[in-house]
Amino acid sequence: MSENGQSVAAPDSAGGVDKVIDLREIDVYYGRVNALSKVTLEVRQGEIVALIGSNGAGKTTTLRTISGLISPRTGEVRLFGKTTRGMGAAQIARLGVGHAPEGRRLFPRMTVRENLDMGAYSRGDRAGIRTDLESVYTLFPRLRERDSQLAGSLSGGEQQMVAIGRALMSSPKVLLLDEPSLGLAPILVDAIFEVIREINAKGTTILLIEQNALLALKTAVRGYVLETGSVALSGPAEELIASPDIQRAYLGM
Amino acid sequence: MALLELAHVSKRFGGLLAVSDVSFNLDRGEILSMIGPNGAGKTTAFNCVTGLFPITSGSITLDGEPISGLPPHRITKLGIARTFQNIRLFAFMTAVDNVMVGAHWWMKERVWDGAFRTGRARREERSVEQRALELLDLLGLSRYAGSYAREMPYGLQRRLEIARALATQPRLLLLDEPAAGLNTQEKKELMQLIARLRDEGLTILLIEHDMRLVMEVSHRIVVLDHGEKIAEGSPADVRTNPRVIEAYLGTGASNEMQSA
Amino acid sequence: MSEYKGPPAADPGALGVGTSRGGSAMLVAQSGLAPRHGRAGGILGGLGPLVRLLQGWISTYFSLLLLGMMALAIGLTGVQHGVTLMGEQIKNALVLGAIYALVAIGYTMVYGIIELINFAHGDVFTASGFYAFGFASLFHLDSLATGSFGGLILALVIVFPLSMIAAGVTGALIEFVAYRRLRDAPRLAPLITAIGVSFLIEGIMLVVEGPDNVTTHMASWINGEAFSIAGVSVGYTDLFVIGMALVLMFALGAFVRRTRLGKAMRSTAQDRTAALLCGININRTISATFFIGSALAAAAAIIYSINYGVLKWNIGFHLGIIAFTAAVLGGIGNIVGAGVGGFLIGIIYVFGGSLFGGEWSEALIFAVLVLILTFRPVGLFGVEVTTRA
Amino acid sequence: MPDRFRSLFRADTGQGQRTRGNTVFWILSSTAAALVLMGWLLPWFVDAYSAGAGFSPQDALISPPTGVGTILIYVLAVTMVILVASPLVEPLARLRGTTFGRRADRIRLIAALVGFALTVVIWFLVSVIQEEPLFGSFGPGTYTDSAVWLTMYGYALAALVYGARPWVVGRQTLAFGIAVLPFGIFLPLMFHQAPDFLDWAAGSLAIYMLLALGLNVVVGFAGLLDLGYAAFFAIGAYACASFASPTHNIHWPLWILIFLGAAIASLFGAVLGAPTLRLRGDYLAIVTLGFGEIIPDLATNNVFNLTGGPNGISGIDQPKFWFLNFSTSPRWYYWSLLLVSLVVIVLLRNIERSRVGRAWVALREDEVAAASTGINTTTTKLLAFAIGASVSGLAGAFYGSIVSIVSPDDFSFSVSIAVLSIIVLGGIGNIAGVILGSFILTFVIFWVLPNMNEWSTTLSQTVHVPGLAGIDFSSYTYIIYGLALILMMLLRPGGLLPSRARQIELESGGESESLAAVQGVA
Repeated sequence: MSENGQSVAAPDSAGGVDKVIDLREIDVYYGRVNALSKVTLEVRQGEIVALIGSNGAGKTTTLRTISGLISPRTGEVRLFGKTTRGMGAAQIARLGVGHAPEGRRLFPRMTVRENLDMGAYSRGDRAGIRTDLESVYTLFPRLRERDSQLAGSLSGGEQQMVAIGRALMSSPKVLLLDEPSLGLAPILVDAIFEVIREINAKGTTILLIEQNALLALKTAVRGYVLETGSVALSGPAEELIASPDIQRAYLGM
Repeated sequence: MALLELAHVSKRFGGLLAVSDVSFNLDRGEILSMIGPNGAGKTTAFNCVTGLFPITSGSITLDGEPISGLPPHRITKLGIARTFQNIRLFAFMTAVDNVMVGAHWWMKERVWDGAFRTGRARREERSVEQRALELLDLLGLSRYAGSYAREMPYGLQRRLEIARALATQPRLLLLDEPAAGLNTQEKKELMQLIARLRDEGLTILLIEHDMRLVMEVSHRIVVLDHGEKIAEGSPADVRTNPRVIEAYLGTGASNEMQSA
Repeated sequence: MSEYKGPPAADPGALGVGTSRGGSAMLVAQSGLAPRHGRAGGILGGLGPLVRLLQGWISTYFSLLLLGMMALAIGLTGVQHGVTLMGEQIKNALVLGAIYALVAIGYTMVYGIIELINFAHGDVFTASGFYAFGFASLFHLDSLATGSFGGLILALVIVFPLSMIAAGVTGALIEFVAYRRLRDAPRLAPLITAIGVSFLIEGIMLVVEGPDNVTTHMASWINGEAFSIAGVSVGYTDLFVIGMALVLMFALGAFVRRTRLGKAMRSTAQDRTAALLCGININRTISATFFIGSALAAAAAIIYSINYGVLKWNIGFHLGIIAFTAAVLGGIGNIVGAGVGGFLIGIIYVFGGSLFGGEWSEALIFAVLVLILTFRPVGLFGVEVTTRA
Repeated sequence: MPDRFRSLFRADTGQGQRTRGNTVFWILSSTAAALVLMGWLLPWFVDAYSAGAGFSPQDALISPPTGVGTILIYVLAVTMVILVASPLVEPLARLRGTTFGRRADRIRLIAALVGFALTVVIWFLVSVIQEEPLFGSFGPGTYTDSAVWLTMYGYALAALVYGARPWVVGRQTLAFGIAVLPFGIFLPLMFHQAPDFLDWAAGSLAIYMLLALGLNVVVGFAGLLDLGYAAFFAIGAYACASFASPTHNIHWPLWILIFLGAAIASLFGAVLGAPTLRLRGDYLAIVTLGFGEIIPDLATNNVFNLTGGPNGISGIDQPKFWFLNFSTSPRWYYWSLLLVSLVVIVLLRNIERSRVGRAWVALREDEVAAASTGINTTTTKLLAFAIGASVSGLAGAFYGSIVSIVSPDDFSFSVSIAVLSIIVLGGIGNIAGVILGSFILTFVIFWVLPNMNEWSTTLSQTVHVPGLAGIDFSSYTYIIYGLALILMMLLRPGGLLPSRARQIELESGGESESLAAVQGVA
């Protein structure tokens, strides 16, 4: 079960510390099904990176691998220059990875406020938590109104806000967003992406999965295109938008 | 008269109105596609039609008979078969057995026939198995007939699910994102398959994200957003409908679309 | 069982079998395309809406129906046997209910967090009764407790925490050894393991403590009559038992609502993945849940010993099932609900017994369980939280 | 190293033909060894029962009489050592990383054939020709014939297993059946000198095997956990007791009662199942558990004066047809149970492979998909429940007749768990596994444990350790059930003889939600 033989133990200096996320040739299996094969991907400090691809291409799996919900069979996940091998998802979360997962996954029988509090679960600084709560409320004023409502009873858009807000409450250095626009009205989608840019402007690195490829690439600096579990294309966002392949496959018909 | 008719169908989950007052008809021999962003309520609508979810209000009729409130297996018996978005095969049954389960409801074999292996049971088993193998053959799956569904490649699993649905002898086939995760070649084959099914007389209701496939095979398209129907019409109408472009195809995407 | 007899030509011969070589094979069975008439249902098809209406009605008013029946039972007892006996029975019901309540909380917590019926919980109850008995005889607490009021308090202060910790460790150990590895297995596997653990603990107790009743002497710890109403004598034991149960129940409820660990438990119960992403160590949280649940079972066991004075290797099993019924009645996962459920089940058990005869109490409890699960699986106080599948 | 350990206990190691699917091979090979060993040691044990059996092969080895026979016995001893040692040596060799070639199989085959031939020859010489000088001084009948049967069967089994190893590994179930069936048929002859062993075989092994076969339909095929299975057993037994005893003055023959018991039990199965089968799996478990508790309760409370209260019903008829007098020897019960079991096995196996069997698997794997494919989930589950219950009712009718007195205590929760342990141990969903499981577990629980009391008392007198006397080993029953359930689920969830699909299924985890959960009903 050891793959140390072909380890990729490159010294940290090679990538530099500004590589926030660094996936090196990861292979992920669900049972016998190969979900990701040899995916290599990096996100640098301060970037917004978009991950696009059709349903089932492995985008969500990639995020789940980064946040430790699944462990890769081979290859290595490095976060902030350190390997995450042997770490659990909870530990990785405490490293400073905020993950707003697919399907939002709120705690439905807890209030909005409690959900946000859970995001700050592993933090000790009360003052910091309070400021962050304030800033989440500033980002999403609607949540302040719904403060004591059960999360399960919110509308889709509000739930998405809670999900992002909860991820922000851990004051993450990097934020993983899995389809933030899912099921949202167009106006809300624009608003959410506005917020995403705002969060990024404050210094949080963002890795984003988005169905609406054009919107995603317009928001992002760089992009990766996944196809059936491996990276088919990658590069600066403008180049990807301009690429005829992408246009045909993802930006319309 | 339409084959399937949804009239003011709504489905509520707690505080969430997943499908809201949706009405549309599906005529015999037609391919109707449902499109819309993820979470727009398309799959929920499917689940309502196939009896997995009881609907909150409205009515669903097949051939003029109300089917809302019937359990899923009865709806299958009335002639609606489906596939699932996240493939739901019987993972540890062989491909052939998976298809044979599709024949379950119309097989005449009773428990005692099976227990005593009566001639009737054996004959029927054999002919159903033949039919299953034939279906596998027609769908290009015969190589995998004896392997567990779970061991098959992803794309073929999708096809096996269609084979299973066809074994139930449906009049109406509901396909939930059949092209998801398929490569270009497989998508092309899927398109041919859908066309062939239509030619053989099957009515099809399709949920799909791949616009090229949708535009090519559908007679009509229904667009859902936030559980509501925001547009309905021919592919040409829908692709130029500004509401659809705004809600689904992306605000900036209209240029590319017109050029396509 | 009448079934729709298939499409008109579902005959094997008409399937196009055998023609496949000729190239005219069809994907779509043409016979299936013909119109299918008649509701596919059988004789009961027409009754469907009526049954559903009735079922919906019963589900909605289930709580009222149940409470009404209980009131009726209490009233009938009063009419039949006089008010004194009725009062006596109410007292008994509350005492019994207090024990069920504490045990039910353990079930509900574990089920709430990992969706497992921890069959071993009832046996942890018995085992912790024996722990308490062991500690009491080890430190010679009997003479202490019966000596003076101060001695009693001291004895309680020693025996409660020690047994609760020992039981808690037992519970957490069970989870670690038997359940943790099966957390993602199909549900059948941990359920079978839970039965196994239950039998293992019972077997060990049978070998160690023997097949007969064991006198714990604790019945002599607290004595005397506190007051009497309408001829019903209420002892200090009764007050102690009920009071203790209420205090522990509400203390735990507050703990789970307010503290960090409590929140971790609730969030782990609601969505394990999301809890992980929030940085919660779910293994530790689940261990803590088992610890607390088992500790409460220990409290219940001490209370039981004080009230009844005897233990037996297999009492926990039946008591456990009844307590589980209480947990289901209160809405699984709901701590205060389980407590209230415990008291209600106590009433049903005692008054059912006094109406139909004691030998029927248990059958009655199971009947109630089946009724709840059939008509109101979310329990009396549960709210239907359906999420999108 | 751990991996190597694991490969010993796993059926499917994926290392090619030689190591694949060896479970049945190992079981049969060690059974053969055990039988040969038992044949040799039996005279020591039988001594207690049949006075005068003064000679055994060991005696010939320890204090050799004069004659050619002694040489034969020595040769026989060598073959025995080879057969007994091989199931131990081969895994040890595998632990060290070396594998045995075909040659080892051939040596063992030759040993087995020689042993078989010699056993026949010696038996022939001793009992038929009575050539005493050959063997020194012992006479016919002293070479106890139970021992001969066991030894011969052991050698024959070994010959089959080693001679046809690839075939045994390739067609496990068939091989298992061919090996076990003669044992089942000849068992009363092999152990005729140990009548209580025959009691065990009829009253425990056969009954529990039937019960386990029935429960396997519910738990193994349909994937429903039924914890109140003993209730149907009780119903069958009480049906038999009521219709064949002086209590109600009805005396129907057993042949009718077994069908009656099955019918009544399946009726109860359907009645219980109808309201509860829509429940989720774990709720179903606890409801059936409740049902299993209520039925003995009803019997204790003497409902409608039918059940005789806590004392139960006694004086149940034991059938008698001309020369078949069931009350004289349990062997007639044994053989009729064997016949019934065979019929049940064949029928269940057919059902498993028929339309309904497929539907059960489909339900087990994905209830939602099954319902959407046209399977009526409720009636299909109900069918499993009813069929399982009917087998149990049948076993109950036999049980009542065998023990001739039924009381509520016979049907406690531990009976349900015993049956569950059997299928978990043997292999959930696999009929061959269930048979194996019932053999192992009933042997330990109903034969070894009760005898242990006596053995340890005897031992305490011999070695003068009073602590060993009077230990009630039967109180360890619960511990054994518990450990069997826990260890199997943790280490080998498919059981000793896993059904292939079921094993991967239980090990790989991941489960789809039930239909009721999706529909928001439960």
